[in-house]
Amino acid sequence: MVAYFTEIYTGLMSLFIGMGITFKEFFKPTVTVAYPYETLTMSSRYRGHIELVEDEEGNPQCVVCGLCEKACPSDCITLAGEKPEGGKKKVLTKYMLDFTKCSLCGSCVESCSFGAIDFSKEYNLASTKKEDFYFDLLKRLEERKK
Amino acid sequence: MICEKIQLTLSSLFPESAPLPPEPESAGDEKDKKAKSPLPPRQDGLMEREYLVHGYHLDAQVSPAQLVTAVTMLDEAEFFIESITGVDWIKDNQLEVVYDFSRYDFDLCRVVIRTRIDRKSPVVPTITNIYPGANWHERETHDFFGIKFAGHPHLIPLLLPEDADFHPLLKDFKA
Amino acid sequence: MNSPILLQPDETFILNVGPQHPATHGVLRVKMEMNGEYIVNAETVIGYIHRMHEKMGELKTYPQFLMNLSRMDYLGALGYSHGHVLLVEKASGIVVPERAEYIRAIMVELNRVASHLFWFGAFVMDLGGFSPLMYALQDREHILDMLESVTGSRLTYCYFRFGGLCNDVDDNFIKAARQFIPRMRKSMKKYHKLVTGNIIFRKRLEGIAPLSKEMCRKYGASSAVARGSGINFDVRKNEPYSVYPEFDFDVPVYHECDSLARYMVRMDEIEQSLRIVEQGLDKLPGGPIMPDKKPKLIKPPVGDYYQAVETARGSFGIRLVSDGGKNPYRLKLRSPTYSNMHLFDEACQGMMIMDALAFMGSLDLVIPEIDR
Amino acid sequence: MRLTLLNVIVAVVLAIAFAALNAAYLVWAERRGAARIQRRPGPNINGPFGLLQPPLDGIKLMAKQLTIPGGADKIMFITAPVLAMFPAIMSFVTIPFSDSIVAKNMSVGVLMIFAFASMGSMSLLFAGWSSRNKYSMMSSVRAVSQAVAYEIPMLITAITVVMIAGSTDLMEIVHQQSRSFLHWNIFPLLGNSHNILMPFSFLIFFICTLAETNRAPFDLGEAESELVAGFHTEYGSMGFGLFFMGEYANIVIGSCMTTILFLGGWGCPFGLFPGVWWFILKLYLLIATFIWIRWTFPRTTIYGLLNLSWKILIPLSLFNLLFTAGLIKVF
Repeated sequence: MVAYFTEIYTGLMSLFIGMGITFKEFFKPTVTVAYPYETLTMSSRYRGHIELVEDEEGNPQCVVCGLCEKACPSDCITLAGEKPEGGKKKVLTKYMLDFTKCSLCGSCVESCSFGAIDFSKEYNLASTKKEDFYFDLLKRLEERKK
Repeated sequence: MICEKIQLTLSSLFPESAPLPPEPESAGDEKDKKAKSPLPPRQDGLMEREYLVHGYHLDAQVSPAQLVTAVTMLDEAEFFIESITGVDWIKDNQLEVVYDFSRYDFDLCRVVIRTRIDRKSPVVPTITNIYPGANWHERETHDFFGIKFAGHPHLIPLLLPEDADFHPLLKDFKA
Repeated sequence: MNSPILLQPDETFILNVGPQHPATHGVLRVKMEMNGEYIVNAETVIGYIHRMHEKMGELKTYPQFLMNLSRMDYLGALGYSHGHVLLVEKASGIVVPERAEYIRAIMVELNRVASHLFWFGAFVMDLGGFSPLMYALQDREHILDMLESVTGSRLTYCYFRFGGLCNDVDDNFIKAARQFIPRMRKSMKKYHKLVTGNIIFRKRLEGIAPLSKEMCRKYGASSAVARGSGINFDVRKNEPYSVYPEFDFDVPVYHECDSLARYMVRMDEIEQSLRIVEQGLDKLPGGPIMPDKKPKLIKPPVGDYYQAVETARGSFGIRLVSDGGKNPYRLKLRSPTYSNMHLFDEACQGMMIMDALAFMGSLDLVIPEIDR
Repeated sequence: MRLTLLNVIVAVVLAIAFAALNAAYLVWAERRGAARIQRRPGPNINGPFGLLQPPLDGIKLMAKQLTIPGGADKIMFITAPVLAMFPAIMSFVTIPFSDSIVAKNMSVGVLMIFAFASMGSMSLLFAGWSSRNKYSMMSSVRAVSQAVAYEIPMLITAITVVMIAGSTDLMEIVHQQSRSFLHWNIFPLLGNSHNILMPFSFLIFFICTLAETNRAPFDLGEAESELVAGFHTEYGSMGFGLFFMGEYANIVIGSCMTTILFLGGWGCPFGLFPGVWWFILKLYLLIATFIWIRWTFPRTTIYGLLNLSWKILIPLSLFNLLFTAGLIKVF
């Protein structure tokens, strides 16, 4: 009989303690960010899709060695380059990123010994079309230059 | 302690042969030579392994007929089943079933039981009646390698679709 | 509840729980043969999110497979990566700098706390309480912020490398982690008051779904499922790897064998993980995070290697059969919840459906990790 | 007040309007309250403070197609949501909000409200049974056993109050408590009974109200993590909307009853600003508690629920009934 009433008592008390906690939480400020009205800045190491890095003159630093292409686990990267007449170094003519397959592992960035690619901070990537995720990074670079 | 004990018990399965010498560890320069002349398939027998290198202590290759006996020995010594998997040795025309066992207590001893079967008719006895937990592992191995576990109560595809008739982890599988 | 009921086989019906069901946390399906509210028989059907990671492991080179491990278990991703890098380092004899190992341990433990927090919230939500999930997610968010500041991603990290890490931690991280620990401890007190002490919660879990030691052994259960059944088994203690022997922490073991014991184990584990993080931050040595000498191409010598690690969900084993090439010959991933989930079919017989689903929650399932 | 046709129509229209408005804005309140408890903002986009959310939700629900699952019992399937709403609205007719605001006061008001309240479980049974869905069926079976279990202690507690007041007339019950707030039935010392157990009676009645209205932690009929959505799994469109509104209307009725039976109706403490707002204030405080409880506790089990009723609530309320009867005899 005593156990019966103790259980009722302790049970009720535990319920009131729980309600006390939610009551306190009720008056605390909200912690959420009202996306898309407010946005947070991404941390400096945030890994978005890759982006070509330009040198001082605004040309891609890429030397078309193709290491990133090989390092990629999912074959997202296709690049091509050609030697301009009279030039010593290869010049990048095409750099395609198939972002539909990319899993943002960063193998490409690590494999690059010339610092020619880097992660972007872009995360607002939503589209209803698959084609929107085939990025022409060279074109993006030129657009950025403007 | 338990390792020696179980080694003794397991070695009773191989009365005629002395314990195999540990496989020569391939050093860097030997590697190329080995790749050219593949070793013959491993013979049945018990082997002690360097734990720090391989991650387990005992490695026993038994014949499919001995499998249930060997697993019963481990069950009696209170080992728990870690996993079952297969390896396709296509060059030897053999399939290998690998059983991992370990212990809950601090008497660390990892035991690997393997058995090799012909690729054409891959049948091994089931151990589900000893370890009910082997059920899914065996089904999974059946999915991936097509190895039949004789006496398994419910050998239908588990991870693959219900109507799957392919075995993706076989080396000659082409998607 | 567990009273023997007269089972009339001709009066049962099949209830299909899943693949889309709120309690199955993903695409798990359980075919339950029911007699009223009681389960007569259950058959778990998995494989709805099977991705054949093992074949991918065979087709990709060692470094290319790194990121797959974090896709296995999206809540405790770093633990799985840890197993993978340890295995390949062991096989190919790469020595990891001490600092890297410490950072790995800190990260894995933080990730474990995050995973347990999510489990805690989801588990209470399975039982019908929604607010604890939100509180747990708030705390988890701090961990994810910290991990993001170091690794660059919030969920599917690709942080560990063979031989070390891809990024070093900075002072901001250390400061944030130090601030986080007392905050988390305060939150734990709140959770215990709000949830653990709650009579409804206790009544739902006490004595439900007892799992005997023998059953755990026969199924190869690990993590809280084993430790809630009185088995003192934690790979970090039983089979020390990495720098875990340097840390002073306990393995919580409960002998009640019921769902509440499994819950208590995980809640206590959060505290133990915090202790490890604390000690790791104190002891964190300086030095490089990648070894000076590292083979350019990872080609482990011919052989058969096994590595077990304690992830948030239990003993994760990874077996590598190498033929000396740049791809693994065979890569087997032994996922802990695969074994834990397997228990469910047998253990839930005779249970009521709501207890069975609470029991399922206490197993801490992550379906992609079962299906691989 | 003479009962004329016009009176009845006005009363019913007002009752429907009150119930619908309450249902709509209680959803908003619940969502906002839950969000605050969980430290989120809640619906705040549509209109100021998200106040336009409920009408927009209503429009969305009405615009949807009402689907009837194949093989379902059509008549029962369509009747069920109506049955969920109908008794709640009927109950409003006899609830006295103040001295003058009552559609039709009846001398058997308590009985009428409980009679209508027990019809609520009929709608759950109809919905679950006719949906041809195993989850719905299990849910309806649960709902009925729950209703049976909780109506008993609820009625016993109500009878205790009726004994103290000596009347089943809701007006009369409130008048009995109207002298000062120490005369309210929840407070033991003054008033008719001097019964020190009345706070427990209040608690029992409150718990039973929670269970009767299928609110958390007793929302076993809905049990979204087990039975998907329980009895209304197969309902979409306004069918679901009616169930939703019915649930909130029932909460309002339950809180009204608690206010009238235990908290002195529109009676005010210390004679401050007497009027209908006291009733409204008490009513919404109780509803806030409903919401607060829902977002704090996990759900009980079906056997835990039945154990609570048969092993704790029924014996205690029976004891209280006898105790009160003794006290009334003595004083």
